[in-house]
Amino acid sequence: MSAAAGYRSEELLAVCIARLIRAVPTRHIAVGAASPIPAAACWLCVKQGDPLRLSLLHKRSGNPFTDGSRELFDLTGQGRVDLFFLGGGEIDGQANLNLIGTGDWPGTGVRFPGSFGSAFMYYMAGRTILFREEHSPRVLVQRVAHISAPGTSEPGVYRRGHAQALVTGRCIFHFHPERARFSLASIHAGETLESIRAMTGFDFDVPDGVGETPPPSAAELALLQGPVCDEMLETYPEFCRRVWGRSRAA
Amino acid sequence: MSAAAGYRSEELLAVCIARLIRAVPTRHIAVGAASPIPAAACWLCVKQGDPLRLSLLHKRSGNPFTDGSRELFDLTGQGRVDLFFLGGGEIDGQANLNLIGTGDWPGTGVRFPGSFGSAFMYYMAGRTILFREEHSPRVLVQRVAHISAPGTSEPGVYRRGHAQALVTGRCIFHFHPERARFSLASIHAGETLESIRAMTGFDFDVPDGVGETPPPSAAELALLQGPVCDEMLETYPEFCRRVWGRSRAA
Amino acid sequence: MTPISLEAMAASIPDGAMLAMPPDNSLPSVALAKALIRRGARGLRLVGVPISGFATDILIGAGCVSEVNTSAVTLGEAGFAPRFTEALKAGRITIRDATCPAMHTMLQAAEKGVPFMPLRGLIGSDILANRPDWRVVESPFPAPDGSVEKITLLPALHPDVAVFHAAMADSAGNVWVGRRRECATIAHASRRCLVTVERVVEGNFLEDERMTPGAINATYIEAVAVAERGAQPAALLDEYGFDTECVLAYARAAKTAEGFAEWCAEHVFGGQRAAAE
Amino acid sequence: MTPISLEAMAASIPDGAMLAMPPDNSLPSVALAKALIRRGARGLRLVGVPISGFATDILIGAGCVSEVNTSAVTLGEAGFAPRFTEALKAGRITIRDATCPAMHTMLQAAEKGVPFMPLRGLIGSDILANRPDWRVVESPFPAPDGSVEKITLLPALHPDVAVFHAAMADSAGNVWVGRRRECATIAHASRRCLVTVERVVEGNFLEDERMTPGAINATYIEAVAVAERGAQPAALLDEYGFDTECVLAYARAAKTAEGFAEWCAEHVFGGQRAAAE
Repeated sequence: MSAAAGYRSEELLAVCIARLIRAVPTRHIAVGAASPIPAAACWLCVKQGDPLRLSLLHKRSGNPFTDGSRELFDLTGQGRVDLFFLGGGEIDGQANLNLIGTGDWPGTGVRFPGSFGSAFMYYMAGRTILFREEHSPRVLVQRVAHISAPGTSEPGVYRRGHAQALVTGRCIFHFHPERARFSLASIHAGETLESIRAMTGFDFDVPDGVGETPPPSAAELALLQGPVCDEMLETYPEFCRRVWGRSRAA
Repeated sequence: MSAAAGYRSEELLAVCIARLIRAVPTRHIAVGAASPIPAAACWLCVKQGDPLRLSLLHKRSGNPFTDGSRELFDLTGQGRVDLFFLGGGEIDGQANLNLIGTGDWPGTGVRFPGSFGSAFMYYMAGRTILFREEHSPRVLVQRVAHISAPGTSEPGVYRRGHAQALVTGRCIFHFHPERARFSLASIHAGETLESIRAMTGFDFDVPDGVGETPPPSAAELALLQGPVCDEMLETYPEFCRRVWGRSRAA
Repeated sequence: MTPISLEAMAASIPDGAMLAMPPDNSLPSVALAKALIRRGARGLRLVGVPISGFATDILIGAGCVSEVNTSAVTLGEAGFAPRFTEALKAGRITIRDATCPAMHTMLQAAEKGVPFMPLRGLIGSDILANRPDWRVVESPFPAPDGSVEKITLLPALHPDVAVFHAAMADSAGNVWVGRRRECATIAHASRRCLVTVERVVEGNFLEDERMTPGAINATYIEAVAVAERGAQPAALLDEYGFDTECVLAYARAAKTAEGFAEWCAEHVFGGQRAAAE
Repeated sequence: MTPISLEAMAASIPDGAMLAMPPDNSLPSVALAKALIRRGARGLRLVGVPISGFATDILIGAGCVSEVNTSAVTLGEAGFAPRFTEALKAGRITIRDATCPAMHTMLQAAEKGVPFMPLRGLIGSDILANRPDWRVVESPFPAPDGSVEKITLLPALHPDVAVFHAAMADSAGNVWVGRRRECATIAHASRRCLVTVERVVEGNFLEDERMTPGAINATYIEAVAVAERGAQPAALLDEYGFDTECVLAYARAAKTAEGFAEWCAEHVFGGQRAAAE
């Protein structure tokens, strides 16, 4: 499908995320151990000329952190991170994230790698874009088996931000923390409301006039395949090889 | 007096402190913003061959702290500092220290510079040697006007160490935290029990057989005037000029 | 400062010790992990700083580990850590799940000599529900909006041994870790600190204003052992990069116990014999 | 990164601002303190990191300061800080006395984005008795001997502006402070960070493994101004030493208000005119 459309799925998702970034004034984004697609989206914004500061946790040369690996969390605790990215082995309709596993605690069914910084970053970043390429009833569930990080918090718990949106391989949802529910925002080419419903384990709202996700423009694709890939080769060599067929010069 | 005896008062006091250091197994001494005499005592122990580690807060080149000025306090919190030095504008018979001032809080009579790290170091170092050259009823008082750091602590307060001794220009006292009292340990040449009593504002115990403080040996004096002074010239230029008439090469 | 041998360093770590080890982007001593496998260490309790990587997976695979206290165990781009996952399923190891800043906070509390430190976030997470050692309290200070804030206090974590791979040691026993200051934190927080290094250089980093900010004072360092390329397949600052091919090959091999055993025979035991020749 | 002028930097600090300033052994921006005197700043609230020195005394002498939150105000070997002492006696300034690790702890709490951090010591000191903003609680974790431990919680301290003098800034706006990491702490803890530097150099410290451990990321830095010998009479790392003669002369002059005024005319106002010629 994507190949026929003249772009790769990873490129569409990076463009979707870049548009969500640009929808809200954003000065500083931190990218943690997330998938390379959010990193590509951030670089796309930068290459489009946005005056964004990027702090890339896994960048090796020129890594922005000079106070050890705690600096990302301190920085976020200070309120200096406007946007962070998170995913999850399971994500439910209240935007709870499970990075632990299924079955009994601590993941006697499928065990995921672990929660990383999610149980802090999700509360303390200005907002979070959730990203998970796989959109299936096993990932997008009614209720996560275990909560690594909750989508909303009770009164009395300090919380600076919530999920802005959830981007998957099939659609984009927006999140509404006041009612702890997702609403469908746009549907990627080749999907329908019915196919989304069938592949989503949680209930969500469907506003009037939900349309198709606009495809990447030629300019966006050119940036992704050129200068964005250049920036990502060191940190994500596997991704760049797989998606763009490029390797780093020795 | 001291000049006639062939040594300077500062030299006697440094030697007194060095002997107190060596009286207890000591691996690591931190020296803060104290008088240069304790620093000279530490260097004397090192030059006498003790396998001591010295962390000198105010050393400029080769300063031991690479984690900022909090590292001294973190290090002490970890229990890695066996000995620290403190003084005080007032010191009382319970080893309470006043680095704040006299008169009402915060020192409407005489205002001292402030408490520095005393309200932490006095509890958390393995032990503390108190040092105050001036030995007079205005410094050694029955009860300090304000407590920067208390000589003993109530149960339930974490405390690792107490004062080992108080070294003054007239004598040496040992401190006994279990009864929160000083006892006279030795009397410097030229003083008597009566003169000490007259110049001390607090009560203290006098064990049998308190003798005269032994003078510095020729070897100790040679070390002080040579290699110890060499080590101190950068950090304490005024002191080295005044006591030993030496200045740093330009 | 006289370096000891890698095998002597491994021998000095008793079975059951709690080891703080940084992950693959932060100077892990893979060389010492391999030496611990060769000595047949058992019952090690590993602390992720703040997550765990390749070295943790091979130690688990070799049966050296009883417990992992960490925020994640991962091979990064090479995916899930296969021996960790298998051992957890089989019940051979216990995991105490945390979140990255909680690991940093518990280690910093030990560094500062305080019994606990607070951390925001956490409340509403099942991580907290499964950490009986963490305590939710009401902050005695009002929240920014004036209300009463609930917050979690985490106890100080004092590992028995901090283990990492530094670029260099100097004549005075100071080690240089550059920007990887989490290595300093675990050196400060742990009772002992054992460091493998690429090389030993003359001089004293603390006398050099350019070197001292990335140095850890010898005060904290019990012993140094030279292990060239001792972080591999992880990266070492600007000296060598992450060996993706090697980790991908490991991830494939270690899917089964047999594959892991073969990998170990070649890369843990064989490598040593080759190096000794 | 385009440096601004020293006078523009001073103008950007409003009257009444809370300024965190390191003391004489830790990269104070004496140059910016003098510029604040020239601009006639009023009501500044100074935070010692963790103590206060020469720059604090001249700002107090010039009437720029209403409050000092610190562990000590001292001229080191040159003795008591004369203008501080005089202003305190005259009731023109308020002092909030602390102890060094308490200052670090309050700033680190702000750095970590937590509302408070605990600190041992303190209990039984009149410092605590005079700090209604500090709270003694029972630790929910047992003391090493199993008993209930009383411990003090200190609130996060968020200065409005961190001010210090770095050796260098680079093209990207990062600054280099070497081992003086307390400057990084106040940069992290404060809402704004203004830095004077000896010089601006080409390149990016974060790309250089040797420079990056002593660098503070431009993320935290609002502006840089070039001020050669801007820490003087305090020292700057290995670049220049502490000018004992200068501070002794100051201490003698500043014993009286008249002497201080003459010193200021020469060293604060005169120096500027001379430099402008």
